Amino acid sequence: MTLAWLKIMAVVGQPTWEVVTVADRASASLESRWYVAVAYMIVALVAVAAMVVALGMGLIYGERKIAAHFQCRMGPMRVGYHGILQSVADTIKLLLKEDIVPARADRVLHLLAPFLTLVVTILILGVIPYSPLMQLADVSIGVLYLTALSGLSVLGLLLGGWSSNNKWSLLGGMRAAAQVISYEITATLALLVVTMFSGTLTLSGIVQSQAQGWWVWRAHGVGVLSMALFIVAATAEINRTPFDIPEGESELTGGFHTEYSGLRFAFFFLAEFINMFVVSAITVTLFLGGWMPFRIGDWESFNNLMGLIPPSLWFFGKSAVMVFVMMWFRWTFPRMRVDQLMRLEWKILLPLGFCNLVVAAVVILSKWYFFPV
Amino acid sequence: MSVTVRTLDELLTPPTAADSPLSTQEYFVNMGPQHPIAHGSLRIILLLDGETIRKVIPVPGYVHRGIEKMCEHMSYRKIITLTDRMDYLSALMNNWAVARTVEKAAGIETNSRIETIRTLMAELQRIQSHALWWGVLGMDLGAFTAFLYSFRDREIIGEIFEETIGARLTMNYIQPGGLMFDILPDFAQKVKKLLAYMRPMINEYDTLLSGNAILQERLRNVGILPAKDAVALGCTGPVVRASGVPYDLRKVEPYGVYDKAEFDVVVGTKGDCWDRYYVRMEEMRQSIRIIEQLIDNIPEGQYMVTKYNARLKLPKGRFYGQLETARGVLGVFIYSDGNGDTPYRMHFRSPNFNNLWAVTQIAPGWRIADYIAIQSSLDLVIPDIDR
Amino acid sequence: MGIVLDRLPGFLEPIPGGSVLITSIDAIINWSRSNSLWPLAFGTKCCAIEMLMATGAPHQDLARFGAEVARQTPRQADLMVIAGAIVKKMAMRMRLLYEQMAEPRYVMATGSCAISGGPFMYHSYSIVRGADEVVPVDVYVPGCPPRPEAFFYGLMTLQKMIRQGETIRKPGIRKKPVLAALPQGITIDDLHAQQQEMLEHDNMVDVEQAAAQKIWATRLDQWIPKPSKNS
Amino acid sequence: MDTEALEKLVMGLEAQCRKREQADRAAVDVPVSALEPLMRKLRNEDPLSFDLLLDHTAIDHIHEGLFEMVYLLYSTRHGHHLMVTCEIPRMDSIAPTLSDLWPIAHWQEREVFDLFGIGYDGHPDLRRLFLEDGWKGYPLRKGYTDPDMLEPA
Repeated sequence: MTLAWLKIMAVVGQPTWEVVTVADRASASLESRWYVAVAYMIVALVAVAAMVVALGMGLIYGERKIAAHFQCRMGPMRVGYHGILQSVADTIKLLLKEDIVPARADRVLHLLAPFLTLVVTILILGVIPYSPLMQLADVSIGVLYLTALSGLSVLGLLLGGWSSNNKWSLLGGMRAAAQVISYEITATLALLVVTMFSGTLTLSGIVQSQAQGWWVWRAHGVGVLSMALFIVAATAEINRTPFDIPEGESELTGGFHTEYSGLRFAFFFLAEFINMFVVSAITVTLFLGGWMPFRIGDWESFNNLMGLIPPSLWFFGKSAVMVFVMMWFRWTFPRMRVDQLMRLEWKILLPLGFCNLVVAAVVILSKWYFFPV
Repeated sequence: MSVTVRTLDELLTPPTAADSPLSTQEYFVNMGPQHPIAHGSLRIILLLDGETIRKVIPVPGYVHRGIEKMCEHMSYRKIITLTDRMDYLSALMNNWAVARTVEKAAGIETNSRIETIRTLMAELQRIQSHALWWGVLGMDLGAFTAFLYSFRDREIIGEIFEETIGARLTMNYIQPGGLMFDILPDFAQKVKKLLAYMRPMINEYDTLLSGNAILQERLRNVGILPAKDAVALGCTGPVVRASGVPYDLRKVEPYGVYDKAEFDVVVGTKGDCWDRYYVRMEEMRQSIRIIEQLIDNIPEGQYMVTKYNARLKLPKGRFYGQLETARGVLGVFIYSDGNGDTPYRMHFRSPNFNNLWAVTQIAPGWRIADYIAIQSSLDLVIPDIDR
Repeated sequence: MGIVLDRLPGFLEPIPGGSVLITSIDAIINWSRSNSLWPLAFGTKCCAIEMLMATGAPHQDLARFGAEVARQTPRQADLMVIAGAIVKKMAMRMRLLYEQMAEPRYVMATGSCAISGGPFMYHSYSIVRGADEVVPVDVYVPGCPPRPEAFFYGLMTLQKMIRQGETIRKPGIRKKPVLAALPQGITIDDLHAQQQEMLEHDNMVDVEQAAAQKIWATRLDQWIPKPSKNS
Repeated sequence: MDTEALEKLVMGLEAQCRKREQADRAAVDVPVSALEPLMRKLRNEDPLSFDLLLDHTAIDHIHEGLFEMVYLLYSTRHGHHLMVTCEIPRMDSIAPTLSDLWPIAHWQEREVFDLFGIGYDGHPDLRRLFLEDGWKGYPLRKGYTDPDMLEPA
């Protein structure tokens, strides 16, 4: 099986993106050699696990350094060169902390909660198209799969909050439930707009549909508004400032993960950062053209030049920009109050989402967007 | 005349189960001695119904070292060191309050150089204290960056204090009868450089936090304290001025050289958290105005009128002196029995002690997140409550 | 002792020639523990401003040591910085907080109030003279309030103690608590002894006269000529 | 209004109150029975209208065997100060509460009760303020001895 990538490089000009996922290769080789399929599965699992750990450490280190430079200080410097090994030290220390389960806590749910949040994140990581060749599985109901899973993550917070037998964490859990469930509607509406434009639910199909241009500027006003709606709703869904009321430090002393210590707290901590990457990856896939290089209509030489940069670099570059924007939010905005948060969702974002949906339908039917198909 | 003495545990008996199946049961929550909102050790017990507060029971005393008992064994010069540890964010003004009361009682006359330097130092400390309040308010409401910016500016003022006084926090600088050290020759030039740096910084504070829609929503008409209640609740300082009462000792009973400097008292209208926020931000600018007018012509003269270890003989009687610290009126009540320089009884009217009680009247009806905004807008320093 | 350690295979037990393996694992674990000390935000008095806030400020950045993640809950903190005086009413709650912290936990008593009651040593009915009467203290940082640089010196001393002292098999063992800012020779026991002796036998009020007899006083006089009376 | 005129006006309100010497401001002394009505007049009468109870504390005269309670009043409208003192015997020291006149008195009276042991009749919530509920004795009394208090002399 020659690498699709070489074939693409041979053809200069308008490269045709032929998407081959690990799942396709595994199923293709299933009949003749079953062990090759198993090998593909193991490679996929190891890849996701390594990605979670590497991304987690990288993002934690990145957040601490970026936050430090936002605040005119230096951030971790003494652990390794410029503090690079800081997350390694944190992780090993968290591994070896004493593991405390509160006395009258509901033991099973208390132990289950951190894994639930992390499992949901890993499931979403498996679907995202990093590049035409690096996609683990192209689920036919891609966008529906994403919204369903992001709804599941609230269970972990709720279980964690309720089961640690602590008033503060109960309050944190309740707030998390209210917030994540209500902000899912706006996120789903924003995703619906893109599926209407691209016509398919599969994520690679959506990325392919942005060959002429990314949805954010190709669908002019509607695209920009739905991207804005999605960023706000997604930040609320992963509990990052200005929506971090479930674990508002200064109010609830620790919110739902007050009673967690050591490795279990590390899972919550890791899940929060991987969620940040997941949300920016989804934004990039749907609005900023995934691994599709930046192209302007018929400027041949410009498009060829852009085509030279490998697609995975495009993807990770764009999501790095989105992650930076989320960190920027965290270190500038204060925290909202619970009822203001609810009012913002139900009275402002929801009507905006519905109007946006209707306008998108009109724009699509009358083909008022750039390069209508 | 019968007196019933109750204990805290009687108060904390959990209320009976909810009367109707639908209504939720109220429960007690401990914003205990170790809580991010209590910058120190103040325990606040909230009776909550869901997230709305029904009752607030403040329980101070976790930093009560019995300063007033210690004052009965120490001479006035030693008491000055204790006052630094009460409201450590306006340590100089605490020293000045005790020094001023003792000087008035003992009849010591200080010259204009001492008074000018005292006023300058007090105003510098007021800017430093309000800057810390602003940073901590930002941190409590979630904008952690504000905390770092405020400390970056506090350090610069701290350097000026360190050069002239030798200490960053517990100053022990203003003694009855003058000052411990004279100011350095380049003091005025350094302060001018600081003011040139600080004035745009306060505008930067505004752009970072004040203009933020989320902060405005969190602070506007939250925790309203009407003017009549503010005075009845004994609140003083920015808290009462935010409710519209122009009660500022620097104008009402001018001391030091405040009558020479021309500045205006910042008064709020509604008395909500936003007014308390706005009043303190404006007070920082007024303090800069005061310092600018005084910094150029610091009169010459001795910096210490009496000798250091001269015994201060106070006549028999009750003396009460007060001045405006960054948080309100600090009063020093001395009853001396006339022999020796240790007071028979010394009592501090602490501004935070009286401002704290307003929380029990403002907070019921609001939510936990509002309680955070209310308490950090009151700008409490806990060791000043417990003494 | 942590999920990982409970299930680690037996090679940590003393096997012949296994010392190199053990010490290398010790080194990594101690390195990671010393470089990620998350302080518990527990300040009672004015030291809180200097120790917890000013050290985290841009000028003296605690984040350089990886310790700026100040956890509010004792569960996730592993360094308890006692910043300020401990009062009888607070002592029991401080002990409770110490018990709630997860095991490899360290305590730093910063400020003379936390070391020995500080300015409130005499005539105060409600002060606890020294936090080491309530919780086992690892490092003392004297000063009232100590400068942020003194706090960093204490932190680095604690990091050195962690790197040298602790073995994962016997977590309880630690180096003797050392007074961060004093020269190597003097340890806390000498200070306690001197303090006890001064309280019980000498029981003196005239501090200058008492100071003049102390050994370090004589050395100071040689270096710094006594200022003339009327300067 | 200077101190003499103020004292004359206040003494006109209450028959039993006398001038308090040795004070640096207008000061009036009044027996316990007449304390509450005088305070009510001081707060509500128009020419005086002392609406701010600045401070309330007590002095323990152990030799004369009595507590002296000190109230410092201030009027934000007219800007004058007044000190009202009232002596009660040390043994059964009970005083009327002023918490319905000035709500802050509720809080200041609890502090004086906690440190002096003066009970307040009619106080809505008389509890110890700073010290633990089970603390024996009242620290600010002159004769108070505590095993933990280190006395250098």
